[in-house]
Amino acid sequence: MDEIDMDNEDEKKSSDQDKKFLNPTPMLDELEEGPWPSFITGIKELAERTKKPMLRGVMDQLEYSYQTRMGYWKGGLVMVRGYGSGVISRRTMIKDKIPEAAEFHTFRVQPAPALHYSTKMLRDLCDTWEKYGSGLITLHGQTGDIMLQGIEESKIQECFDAINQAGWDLGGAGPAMRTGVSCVGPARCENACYDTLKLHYRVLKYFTEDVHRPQYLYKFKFKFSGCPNDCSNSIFRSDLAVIGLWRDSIQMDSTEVLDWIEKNGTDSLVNNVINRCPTRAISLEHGEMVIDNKNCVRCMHCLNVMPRALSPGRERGVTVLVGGKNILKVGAMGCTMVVPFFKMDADEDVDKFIELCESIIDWWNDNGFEKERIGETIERVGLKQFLTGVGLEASVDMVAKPRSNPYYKSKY
Amino acid sequence: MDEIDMDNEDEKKSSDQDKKFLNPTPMLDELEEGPWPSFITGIKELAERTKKPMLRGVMDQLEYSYQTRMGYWKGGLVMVRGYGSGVISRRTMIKDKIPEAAEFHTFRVQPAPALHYSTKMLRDLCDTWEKYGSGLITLHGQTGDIMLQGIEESKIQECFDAINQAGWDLGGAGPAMRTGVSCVGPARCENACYDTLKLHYRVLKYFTEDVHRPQYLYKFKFKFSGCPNDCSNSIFRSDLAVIGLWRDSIQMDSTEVLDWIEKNGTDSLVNNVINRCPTRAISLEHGEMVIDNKNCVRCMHCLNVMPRALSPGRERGVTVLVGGKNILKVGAMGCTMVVPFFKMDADEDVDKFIELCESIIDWWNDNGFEKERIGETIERVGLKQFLTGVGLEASVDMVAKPRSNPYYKSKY
Amino acid sequence: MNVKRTWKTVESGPRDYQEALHPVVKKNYGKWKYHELPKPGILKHVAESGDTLFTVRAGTPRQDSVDLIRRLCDIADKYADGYLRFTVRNNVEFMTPDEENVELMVKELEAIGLPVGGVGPCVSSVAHTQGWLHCDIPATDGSGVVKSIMDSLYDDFKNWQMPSKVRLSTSCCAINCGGQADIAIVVKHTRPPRVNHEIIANTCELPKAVACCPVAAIRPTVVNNKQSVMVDHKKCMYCGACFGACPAIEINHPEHSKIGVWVGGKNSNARSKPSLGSLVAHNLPNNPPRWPEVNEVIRKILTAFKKEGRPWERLGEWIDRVGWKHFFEETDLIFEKDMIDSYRHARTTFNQSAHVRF
Amino acid sequence: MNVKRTWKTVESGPRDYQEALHPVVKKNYGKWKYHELPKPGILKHVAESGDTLFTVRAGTPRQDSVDLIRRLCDIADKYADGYLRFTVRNNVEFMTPDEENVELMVKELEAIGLPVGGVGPCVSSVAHTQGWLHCDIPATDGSGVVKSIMDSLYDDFKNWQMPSKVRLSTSCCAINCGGQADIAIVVKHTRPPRVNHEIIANTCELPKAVACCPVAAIRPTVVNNKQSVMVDHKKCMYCGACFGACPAIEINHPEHSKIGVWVGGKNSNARSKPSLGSLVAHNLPNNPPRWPEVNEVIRKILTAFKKEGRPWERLGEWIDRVGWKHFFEETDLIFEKDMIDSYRHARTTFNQSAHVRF
Ligand code: SRM
Ligand code: SRM
Ligand code: SRM
Ligand code: SRM
Ligand code: SF4
Ligand code: SF4
Ligand code: SF4
Ligand code: SF4
Ligand code: SF4
Ligand code: SF4
Ligand code: SF4
Ligand code: SF4
Repeated sequence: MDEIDMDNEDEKKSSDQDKKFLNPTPMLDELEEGPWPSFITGIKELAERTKKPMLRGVMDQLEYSYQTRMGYWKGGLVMVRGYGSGVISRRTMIKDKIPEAAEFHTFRVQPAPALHYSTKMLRDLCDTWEKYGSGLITLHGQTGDIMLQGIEESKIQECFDAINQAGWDLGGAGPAMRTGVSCVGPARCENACYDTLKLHYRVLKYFTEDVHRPQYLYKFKFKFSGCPNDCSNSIFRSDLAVIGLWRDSIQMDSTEVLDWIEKNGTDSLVNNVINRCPTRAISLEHGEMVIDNKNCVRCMHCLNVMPRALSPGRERGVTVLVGGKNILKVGAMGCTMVVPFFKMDADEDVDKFIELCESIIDWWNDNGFEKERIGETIERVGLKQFLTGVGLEASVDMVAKPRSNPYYKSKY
Repeated sequence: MDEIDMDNEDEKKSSDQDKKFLNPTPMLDELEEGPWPSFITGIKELAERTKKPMLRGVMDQLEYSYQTRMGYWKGGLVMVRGYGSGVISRRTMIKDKIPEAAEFHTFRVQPAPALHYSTKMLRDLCDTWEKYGSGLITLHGQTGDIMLQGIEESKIQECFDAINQAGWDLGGAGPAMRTGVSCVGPARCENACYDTLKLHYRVLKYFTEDVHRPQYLYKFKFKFSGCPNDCSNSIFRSDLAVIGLWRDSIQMDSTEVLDWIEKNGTDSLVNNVINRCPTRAISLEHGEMVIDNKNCVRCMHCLNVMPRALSPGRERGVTVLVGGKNILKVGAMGCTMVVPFFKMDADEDVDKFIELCESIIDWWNDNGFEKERIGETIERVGLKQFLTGVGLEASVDMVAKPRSNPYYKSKY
Repeated sequence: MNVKRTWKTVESGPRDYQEALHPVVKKNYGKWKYHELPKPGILKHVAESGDTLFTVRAGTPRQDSVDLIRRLCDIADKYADGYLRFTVRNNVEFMTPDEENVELMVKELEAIGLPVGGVGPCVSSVAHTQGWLHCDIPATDGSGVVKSIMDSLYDDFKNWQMPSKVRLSTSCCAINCGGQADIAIVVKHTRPPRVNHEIIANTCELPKAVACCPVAAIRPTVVNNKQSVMVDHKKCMYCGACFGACPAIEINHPEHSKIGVWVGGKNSNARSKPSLGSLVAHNLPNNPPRWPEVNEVIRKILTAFKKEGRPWERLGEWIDRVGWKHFFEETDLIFEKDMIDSYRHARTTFNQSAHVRF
Repeated sequence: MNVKRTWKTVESGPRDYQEALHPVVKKNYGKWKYHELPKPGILKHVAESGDTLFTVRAGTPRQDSVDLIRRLCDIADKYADGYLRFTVRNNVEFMTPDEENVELMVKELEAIGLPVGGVGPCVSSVAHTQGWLHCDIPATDGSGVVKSIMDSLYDDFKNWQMPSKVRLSTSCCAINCGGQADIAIVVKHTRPPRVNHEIIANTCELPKAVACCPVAAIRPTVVNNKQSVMVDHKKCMYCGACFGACPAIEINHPEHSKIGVWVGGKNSNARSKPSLGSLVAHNLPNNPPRWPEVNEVIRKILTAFKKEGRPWERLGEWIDRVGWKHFFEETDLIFEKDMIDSYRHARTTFNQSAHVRF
């Protein structure tokens, strides 16, 4: 290849470029290589098809970010009528450089629990969004929202009215109740110990007012998992984790156990099941598998390995944990168990649960500081004080071990 | 039994009493019942034989404490010439009630490492102590001192001169280097990985000045254990714990292993040895016991169960841990490993070790607050800062896991 | 806003799920018996009724265009009775009772560039954050890092080559919206924030800026006769909490905002309790567009895990078994002083025992 | 002090041990091969040289009279070549290479009232503190509590009835000079301290009293026109740190200084790492001369451990295996809210998981 050829190449490229709606984005283009689906390819395709200047602006700014290794969005306040949150406002800091990136606001929209869709729902949403917004959608945000990314302030109310009319509502932002997350649960999973979708739906519906109008000390997140596998990542990522479990014995289908052993061998039973039980609650007796259910901590492991042979017991419900969050300021915190078992069969159980949640949130708003997550409040004020405040029984289930220091005020 | 008889009984008792040197101590007398050797019986016998008024005073006050459930000693300052500590001063708060308890000072005396005695040494000590003091001796205090309990201030110097002449010296008290504790180690234990007695002796001798003249921020304690069984309780009870261990492989005598299995059965090998290894470093291969020494954490368990078959490796030394203490103020703290392995064979190794100890103590005195144990200083200032300050290498052995938060100042 | 409003807002909260459920799901709701994993990317669920439901799972870019979503709908209409769902890890799932639809869907998905996989003992999609594309405080790009990593782990997504599930997350600032994961890739600042005294004098309530710092490193001060704040460099530990809270404070830096890698985070309760990840590599350059240094670290970690992990053993559980010393040796990563915890409950992470491996 | 001094102090530090070692010990120093436990109270050590050394261990009151010590010396002279030693748990040990001396010593020891035992899987003597007999801050008596407990556990000292070693400690104030143990019996105050304003005005440096409190509950104040301090009852958590540090402050109380029981402390590194004890009973009356309520709690704990513990399993390891819930059920003790940690690293003791036994 000689120099002249190269020049030709360049010319060819730039003349190709001329036909393109988008400006060159050499760094971003490198993200089009490789087998994993490329978000850059997606945005480029969308931009070239729709010719929306906002998308060109966003690509220009993103390229500039890649080149300078800095971000250029700033936040602000954009709202739909009557709401105090749900729209994340983004305006460029470098409007003089990239005027097309002037506005890039985002709707956080609450999907159906466990992220189920009919194609009709989704297609309608796409159409509306393409009409008013950029056509770019995040499925889904880490807090479980559909994020409709990129709209101008002037179109926000109209767009919202349209999606709201189609059955959608906004999710949380700011010091408010946030959108919930639930695992697929009873919809498709044999491990579900309660109806995660229904509870998610009922609870978040109940707190809708607090989702839309931030009036808490800080954010508050629910996550719902049907069993301790915790597919919704509730322990470190929600303020209130609802995890399904059972109180009686693991259900065992002896024929299936023998089948399993026949297929996988006794060695595998010992190495992959018995030896992995955290409390050594399983033993091998005369070639058979015996579970000491009093000693089982409902970790799910043996059920996971032998899903045909073992299932959760019949007396099902949830355990309630409070106070998880990630790293900011104090370091990550795991939710702490505060109700070992809560029945969740009837509608009244759900009502009672919602009552409990209300008193937990009230206690927090009464006892917490501004910008303090409930886990931080409990750490500062004390778990005992929390339990007393909310009216919960203390139990040894709530601790890994009783205290090792005598530094407490006794009541007697 | 009629009333007249009872009167006679009472009279008899009180006439017995008349012959006694001691006043009645009805509550303490209850501690003479039961099979365990009674300290009350001992003190009474001693008092009746020696007729020392101080002992009568002490018994009277102790009885009074039992009745009122309060203590009545107060501290103060009593010293021998040239020393700043080593004598614990006790005077009664209720001199008007019990004048004979006026003084009850105590010598803390450093015994030989690992608490070995010849009868000659002990008899001489008893004789001197009976001459000047109460005749009551605590063998031993929790920090390892002989405590000669009960002497008047006026006799202290003379008594000290006498025991000092016989080869004894005082132990620590106050913000000073304290008396050390060492396990029986090489004197009688096959697990000893270094000479606990010698190291104890050399180190405490080196720091004698600091034992006698309190000049630290607070107390500082050494404890020496020959192996991780830690018979000197070093982890929670010393500021600097020296624990013997080995770096190579456990020595295994195959014949003895087979013997053991023959005697105890394979079940016992599996249940009591293999299954108890904390890191599962032992396996059963073709009926034989195999240790994965890279995975062994030197916990001692398998050696404890099979002392004839297993012994520590040949490349022996110590691990050094810093910062243990019990509960006061901050809650109990365990020593933290700061030197995973330190050779301790030659005399020069001991010299180097003493140098290290000096720089640790210097760092503490430079960086700590008044009345702050070194463990508290490290917790406040940071383990990394401690290591840097003392010039020690960081290693992952020093933590249970690397940090889970990003909140540190990086050096780059 | 002067648009004429024709619709009165209905504050309905979450979208109703009834209309979103596949009919076989609806019929067997809460009555599932067991599942099998017939092959990578495919789940088979069997109900008490005897009904069988196949699920095909595929990776997505998460930042989707309506075009892509419409293509997904096309596939769902064709093979999955008009329903689809997404997982908490941005994967899309199609369910069908008809086994023959499975392979057809796999083909069509691959045809539109979406890999089928993420089920069982493999690497699933990366929990994912906004980055330069949308957030107001990012030091790097979420989607770009993810794309770069998943290009390398493409085969590990599509096949069963791992001892067990491997979950990754990336976060474009130290806040870590991506969460705990087997391997978490998170921005790590290495310099204190800078204060723009102009902005602060004009816009900010000073007490807020002062209150946001967890170690009280921010103090009121006066600059050019105007109220402002200063950062005490001795105290500041580069957490960035002030940055999100106060518009006049900037901590991001093209050079000094680095990337750290954390391993052993676990959310499930299976076997061991949930656990936080631990820092094992830091000071990695923030190197767009392909972040090769980060990729290299992840490769090292997963190569070692693949080699040594046992079935059902999560990454952190493997390390618990073999020890951190072995982990660092095997991955060729270096344990540094800074990896010793120094924050609030640091002492509880120290080795308060004589247990040690040589 | 007007005694004429004839001796110049020799600051020799620890007593030299060479002259204190038994000749067989000296000969085989550092060359021991293994040990056996022939029967309760007796150890047999075998050296590489083939030499054998028998040890007889016996309990003592710790607060010994010279009379008792001389009797021990008599026995040592008769049967142990004139040497003896003590253990870290106040037991006395006699060593002899002659097996026939063993039974003779056992007899003589029992004759002077000292039980032979404390070796192997049994209860050893109690780590022991000063109490009313000598300390200036005790709320109870160390020796008295120990005597009462060991009367009950006499058979458990002399025989092998426990799954493994059981180590006890008592402490006569919350400072806990007795240390961590399988079962620790420690004073627990339940009221804030009282200030004697007279004393403080006369004797005390105020800053010291103020500085000693870990939760800043002590504040300077003025009483009767004199400088003094006051205790903020809201903040005070009854630790007693001020009591030892300031002569005008008194926390002990005949009624309100109670006794707590802590289980699962472990100092050795065998199997599990060393661990701190956990509170399982509190508010027990301080009830001299026999402390029956404390004794009863210990009986309950040891009965359960005897029944369920496995060989080599320490008390805390047993609880780890069966769970705290089971421990409380089996011992009939009651878990109370106050047993949830609320101090510095409390959060790290919470159950941050869904693991639970029913
Ligand atoms: C005598 C002894 C108890 C016994 O009967 O055996 C004892 C007795 C006292 N201890 Fe102790 N401690 C004794 C071993 C311990 C131990 C155990 C050990 O050393 O292994 C500890 C726990 C380990 C540790 O060092 O933390 C211990 C932790 C304390 C503390 C708390 C220190 C802390 O930082 O947590 C204090 C309070 C203080 O220092 O102000 C204390 C204070 C005291 C004082 C000086 C109380 C006082 O302020 O007057 C006691 C004097 C009692 C007396 O009348 O003799 N004593 N003290 C032990 C020393 C005897 C000896 O020299 O051999
Ligand atoms: C679809 C999904 C739930 C949802 O509502 O979206 C789901 C579905 C299932 N999970 Fe999950 N899990 C899902 C996210 C999670 C998460 C959260 C996450 O990935 O962010 C976790 C916690 C991960 C962690 O610990 O950090 C999770 C921890 C588990 C476990 C426990 C694994 C372990 O050993 O620690 C199991 C048990 C198993 O693998 O058999 C499990 C098992 C299952 C089963 C087998 C349940 C069932 O019987 O149907 C499902 C298929 C497993 C598979 O994909 O291999 N699921 N599962 C999520 C799919 C995510 C994805 O696209 O990759
Ligand atoms: C969009 C999203 C990341 C994503 O791409 O998925 C996100 C984005 C932001 N998060 Fe987050 N967080 C998102 C899920 C999370 C999660 C994960 C979760 O919810 O499971 C966490 C960790 C869990 C937790 O709650 O602690 C999380 C912990 C934070 C924090 C730290 C809170 C703390 O107490 O530690 C902040 C800082 C704050 O609140 O000031 C934060 C703040 C932010 C802000 C609002 C930054 C800011 O101050 O402007 C980001 C807006 C970005 C944008 O441009 O949209 N975000 N954030 C996620 C929300 C989407 C949704 O609604 O579905
Ligand atoms: C004599 C003494 C050392 C000394 O210098 O005085 C000693 C001597 C021996 N210890 Fe120890 N230990 C002695 C106090 C300790 C202590 C400290 C204490 O009791 O306060 C501990 C730590 C206890 C704790 O964890 O709280 C201790 C933890 C051990 C262990 C580990 C036990 C475990 O499984 O956790 C062993 C191993 C064993 O039992 O075989 C051990 C083993 C031994 C052996 C077998 C070592 C040997 O081969 O000679 C000795 C006889 C054991 C026995 O008594 O059953 N020694 N041993 C101490 C006797 C105390 C007593 O009179 O009861
Ligand atoms: S959390 Fe449990 S019930 Fe929910 S999807 Fe996961 S395994 Fe199924
Ligand atoms: S669910 Fe977990 S704890 Fe229970 S028996 Fe199975 S493996 Fe053991
Ligand atoms: S600590 Fe080890 S070396 Fe020392 S006596 Fe105990 S078992 Fe023997
Ligand atoms: S010493 Fe402990 S860790 Fe090492 S092999 Fe033996 S039991 Fe396992
Ligand atoms: S991790 Fe940080 S930069 Fe990324 S989305 Fe969350 S808040 Fe924004
Ligand atoms: S980066 Fe964190 S520590 Fe530093 S000033 Fe800001 S808030 Fe404070
Ligand atoms: S525990 Fe308290 S009362 Fe008892 S000796 Fe130690 S300091 Fe004195
Ligand atoms: S008892 Fe403890 S908390 Fe209360 S005032 Fe005294 S030092 Fe402070």
